[in-house]
Amino acid sequence: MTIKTEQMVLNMGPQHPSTHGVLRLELEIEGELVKKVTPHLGYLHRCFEKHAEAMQYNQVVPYTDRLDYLAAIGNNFGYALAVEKLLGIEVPERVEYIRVIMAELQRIASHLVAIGSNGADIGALTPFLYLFRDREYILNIIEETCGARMLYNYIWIGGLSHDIHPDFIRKTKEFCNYFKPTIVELDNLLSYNKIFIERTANIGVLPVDTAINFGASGPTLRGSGIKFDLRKDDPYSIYDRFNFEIPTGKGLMGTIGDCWDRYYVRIREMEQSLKIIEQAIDNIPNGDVQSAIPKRIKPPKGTVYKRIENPRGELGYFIISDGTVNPFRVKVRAPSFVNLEVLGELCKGYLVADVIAILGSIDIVLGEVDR
Amino acid sequence: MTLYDILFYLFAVITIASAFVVVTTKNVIYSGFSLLLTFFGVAGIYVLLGADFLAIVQIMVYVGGILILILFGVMLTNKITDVDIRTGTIHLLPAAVGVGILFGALISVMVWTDWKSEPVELPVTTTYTIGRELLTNYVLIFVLLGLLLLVVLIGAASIARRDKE
Amino acid sequence: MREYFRNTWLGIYTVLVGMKITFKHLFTPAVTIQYPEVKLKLPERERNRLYVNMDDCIGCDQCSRACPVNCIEIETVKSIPGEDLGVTSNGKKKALWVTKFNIDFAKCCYCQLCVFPCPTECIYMTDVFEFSEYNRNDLIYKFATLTEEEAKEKRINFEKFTAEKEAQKTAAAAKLKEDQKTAS
Amino acid sequence: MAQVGLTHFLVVSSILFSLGIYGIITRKNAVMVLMGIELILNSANINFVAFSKFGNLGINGQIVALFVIILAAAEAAVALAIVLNIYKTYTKVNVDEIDHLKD
Amino acid sequence: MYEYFYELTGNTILSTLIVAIFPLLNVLIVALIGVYLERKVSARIQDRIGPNRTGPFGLFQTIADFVKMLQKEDATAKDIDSKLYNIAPVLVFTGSFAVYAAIPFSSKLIGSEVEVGLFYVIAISSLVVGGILMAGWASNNKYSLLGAMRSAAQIISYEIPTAIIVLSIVMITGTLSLDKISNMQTAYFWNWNILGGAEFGLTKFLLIPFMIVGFIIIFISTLAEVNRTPFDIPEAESELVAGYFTEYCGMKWAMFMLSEYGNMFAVSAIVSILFFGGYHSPIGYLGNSLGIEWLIPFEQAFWFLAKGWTFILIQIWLRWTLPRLRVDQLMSLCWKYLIPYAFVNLIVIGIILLL
Amino acid sequence: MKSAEEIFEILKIEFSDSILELDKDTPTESIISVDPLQIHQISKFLRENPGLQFDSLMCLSGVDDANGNKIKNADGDDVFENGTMSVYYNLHSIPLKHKITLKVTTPRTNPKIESVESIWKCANWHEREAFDLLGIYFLNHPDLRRILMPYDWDEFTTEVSRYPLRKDYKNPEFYQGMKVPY
Repeated sequence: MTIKTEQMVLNMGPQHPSTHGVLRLELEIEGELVKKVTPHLGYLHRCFEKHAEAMQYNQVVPYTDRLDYLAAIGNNFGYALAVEKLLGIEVPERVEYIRVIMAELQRIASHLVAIGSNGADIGALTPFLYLFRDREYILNIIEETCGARMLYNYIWIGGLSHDIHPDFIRKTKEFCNYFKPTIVELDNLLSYNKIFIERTANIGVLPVDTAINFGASGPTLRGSGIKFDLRKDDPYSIYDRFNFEIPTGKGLMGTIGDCWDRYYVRIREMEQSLKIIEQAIDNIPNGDVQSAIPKRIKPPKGTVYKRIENPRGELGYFIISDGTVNPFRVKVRAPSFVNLEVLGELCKGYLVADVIAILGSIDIVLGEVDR
Repeated sequence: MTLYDILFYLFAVITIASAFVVVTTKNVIYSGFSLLLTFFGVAGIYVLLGADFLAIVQIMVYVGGILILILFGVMLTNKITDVDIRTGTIHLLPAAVGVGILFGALISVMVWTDWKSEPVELPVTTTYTIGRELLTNYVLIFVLLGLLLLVVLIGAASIARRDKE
Repeated sequence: MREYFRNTWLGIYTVLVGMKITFKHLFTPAVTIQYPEVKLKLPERERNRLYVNMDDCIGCDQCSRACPVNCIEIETVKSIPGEDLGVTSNGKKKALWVTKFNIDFAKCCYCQLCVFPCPTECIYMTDVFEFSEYNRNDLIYKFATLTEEEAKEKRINFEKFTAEKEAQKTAAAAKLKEDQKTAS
Repeated sequence: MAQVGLTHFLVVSSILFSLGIYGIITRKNAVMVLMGIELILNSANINFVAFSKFGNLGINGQIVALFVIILAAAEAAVALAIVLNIYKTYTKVNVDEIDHLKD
Repeated sequence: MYEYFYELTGNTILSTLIVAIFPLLNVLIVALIGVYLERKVSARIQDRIGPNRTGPFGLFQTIADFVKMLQKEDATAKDIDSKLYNIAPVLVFTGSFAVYAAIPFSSKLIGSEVEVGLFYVIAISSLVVGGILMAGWASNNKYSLLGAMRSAAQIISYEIPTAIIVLSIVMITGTLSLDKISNMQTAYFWNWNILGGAEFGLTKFLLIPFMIVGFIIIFISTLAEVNRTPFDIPEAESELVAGYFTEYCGMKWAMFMLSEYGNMFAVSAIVSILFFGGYHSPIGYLGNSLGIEWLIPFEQAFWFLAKGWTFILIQIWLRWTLPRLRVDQLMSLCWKYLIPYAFVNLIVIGIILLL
Repeated sequence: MKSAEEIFEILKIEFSDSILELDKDTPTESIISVDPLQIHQISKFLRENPGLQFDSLMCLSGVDDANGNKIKNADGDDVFENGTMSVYYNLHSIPLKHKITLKVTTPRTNPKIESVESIWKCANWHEREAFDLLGIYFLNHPDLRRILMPYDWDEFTTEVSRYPLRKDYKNPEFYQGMKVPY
């Protein structure tokens, strides 16, 4: 359309139902056509990095929970790995196995929220609630082991806060069996729904080279069709022992790298996580989970950058130690923070409604963006 | 004073008062929405004149079509983010005088002419009669109007879409 | 053209599939519970409100130091000889009067870091999770068993004791000096 | 106030007509001029329908009114398209300021 | 109905008002029960329980909400255009309520048995557009404005497929009167228009598939006209917060909701009149077989309400199943799919009728 | 796949005077220190050289080194004098799977570093964050605004409480009439 209308600025957020938190998007629109998107952050800034400098190494762990509060175990995991690398300690086998299982459970839980809220943004509220029902299942399992539902403080430097609950293995297996038909149902209800496909396919196409240049990671990058997963490409913990696939966007319903691909990668990733859990759950060796926890954490001088594959992408901890009990500098390379930067690039030339779909498919957590 | 009379005066007042607002208010949006009331009042008058089909066509075409078109026109050609849309007026006084004279002349013609003012018996089923007439006596005009509407549709779309070079 | 009819068909078909699924769910039992009446059984490791068993607390301040948000506030007064503070359940002898043991639950982040260092296992997390208050100050829980007066008394006692001890010390020192003087 | 008859309708129609003329003359905004034209068309329609009830016109009056409504719709569509085009070209819609044919 | 009250009161105005109260009551009841059903059905679909605290099974929840709404402070934003802002909800409600004037609830309970009832219903519902535009404009909120513009475009576009399908029904029945259309489908359900109408023969069987297509099209387009999911783009919660009524609260907001539920019932009623025999029973009347004359209008009202509520339930069911379309897809659905199908349908029905 | 030493050698040959040193002492990873005003050129080389192909900037972290000597300024606040600020670039190559850490150091007063935004787009927000929290100016950055802190933070604060991640940061008393340490 070439009818010239006035450009107007639409402030989406900080109070808006579907900006996934207190994000403010400044949309410059012409009619319904988006010309420019400027995200404004910082409404949830809680000074994590400043706080961390005043904490001892082990006291930082509860703070990392609050970054990506939908995948708190991943945050603990990354931080613990980084400090362990600084300290140069090895953790027992049992700890590694439990960490991996927990992280994969958490990945499923986090993807459930991501998929559900992506659907809810587009208007399908029912799948959202079904997915939350399934997420409760996971949260119950984790709660039984570590006592909290969201902010676990579970993975400690050199170990775990608790050993797994006696029922853990049985319940996790039950969950795996329960969850597989749910994915099929979700596919039928939402993924292959014509309206949903119309809303997401060919929308917000992110080419591979742009994605890499913008530093996108996780499902956002894999949706563009590149097989890059830190669990395979830069293996940490014991991920190299498991056999799993890296799902990528194939452009089944439209162009490679569109919203539907990003969405679908998450669903397929949940299946792969189930596969990892099934491989790991029977092989947990016996042992003590707290034996390797150092009494006093005082790493030598040095810097470390450790990254793991969090549900939202590459979560990196850059830690500088000056040889004291407090970290000198902790910088979090938050996947949502980096992925959100792509938004401005993706939304150009789409409609206001597409901005919501694209934002939902990028899947940000404001706790992590603002830190 | 029968119900018929009451309804007539009601609709007449609605029509004239809102038409007055249409031409006098400075706010374009107000006149747009007053126009809605005017059309509605005119539709009421049609009903009183026994033209129920026409009244509904009036509502459908004017309220549902033309008015929305005009409102869209207003919104597309003004700064839509202001609540007040002001519009200027020109030569108010000469216009008022001229229109006053015209109005006087019209009224005198209307009132003093000896019209044949016996109500005729219109058919109760106006829809049926109009339909019959349209497809018998007026069939050429009917078809031509259909063509005209098609031409207008295409023409309006092409005019509005013309790119500014 | 084929695409057109395919779209139409897919549109209708997928909608019907979705409707079938939601229709099935219309008759599945609800998964939610009626919260205040029905409550979930919480696992035994549940991490909610902290509780301090003051009988066992020896006032060592380790929990306060472990806390990442500084929500535990402890003040202690040393006991004077002759006072019997009792023993903890694992047989440790107490040596400090805990005059103040406040936990501010508005600050607490329920991380459980304070529980692990406790030598007598007297601070632990309970499964009480409903403790909302109208006033923020009501969220400061005071666990110390001593009353204000008792605490004051203990403090005065201790000061008196230290003063006495000081006096004794100075007296002894003076005496020693005297003795040395006389000896030399 | 006698029994409502033909004259009443004619008076309403002529008031509406005069208001429409007034609107066309005094308004600057092209859209407002269009509104004045719509008022005039409506007043004409009232006349047609009134004569169809009271005069010799019969159902033909209503049919003519119907044609007028259709023409009004066509006219409004074209007029608004032109107004939009003018707005695109001049970024203003005041009729007295649009005074050159080609820019 | 009107005659009955006219005899009772001897006053035209009073009896008109009394007759007008029934649809008003119906709108209120539809809104109350509709909101309750919406909550309950959505809860059941989502494996929840839904409201169950106020009264048995939470039945009084919507009444409690209504009372709350009445008490609410009428908070308004500072820079609104207060005149239009206050008129808009009334206009929207008027538009959706005026539809009820022509809807026959039973053979005796019709507000006004007009000759052009069907046409009237389509025309008067466009009054809502004016109200919506007014609300969106007067709120001085960009979300409201966008919602209003979307809504106006949507309602006007979807009137076309509706009108075309209505036209095909008019071709079969030969009348615009809703009462007459209902009466043509009397007696048993095989006389319904969706099953080819009252006559027997080849025409009836040829018509059935096209009537089903027509029913689907008119159901979709009326769904869009009343802004229900998947066509709730004007009030798309995740994009435009609440669309044109973002800035409204309290009773004015309730007016919009009333009109939404009133509209839902109205379009359900239209669909059931056009295709499902209106107020006529599908299986014959108890009053006829028992010989109790006065029972029949009540039975008719029952069947009419039952049909209306069935369609409302289907609307609710659809709402909680589907995501919503985007605004341009909505338009392309209308112009590229519904209108061509409706046209072809119309032409084929015309040919069948000529045979 | 190249080790840090090999990359250092390649860089040393290409940019002899802007590559400062290779720090191998840290227990975890080797760090190449480079000139802050040449970082753009070096980055471009790192990204475009077919043998290196560092196509992804994993992380960019500004650090206040807190060296230098502590003095009291006019208001009686502790500040550092003659210290330095550093920025660490963690690079990664997706096709070749090697990693490298670059480090640039710049004086504490008026710190200036070349922006690498035109090479890796994701540096945009990282650099804004470093500017926001540490006050490091990135030359040629297209949009150097605050990102996490309020845009009007400067108007309400003094020198010492402008950049919160500096080690000598002190909370301001008030921000827009609100008491800051509540």
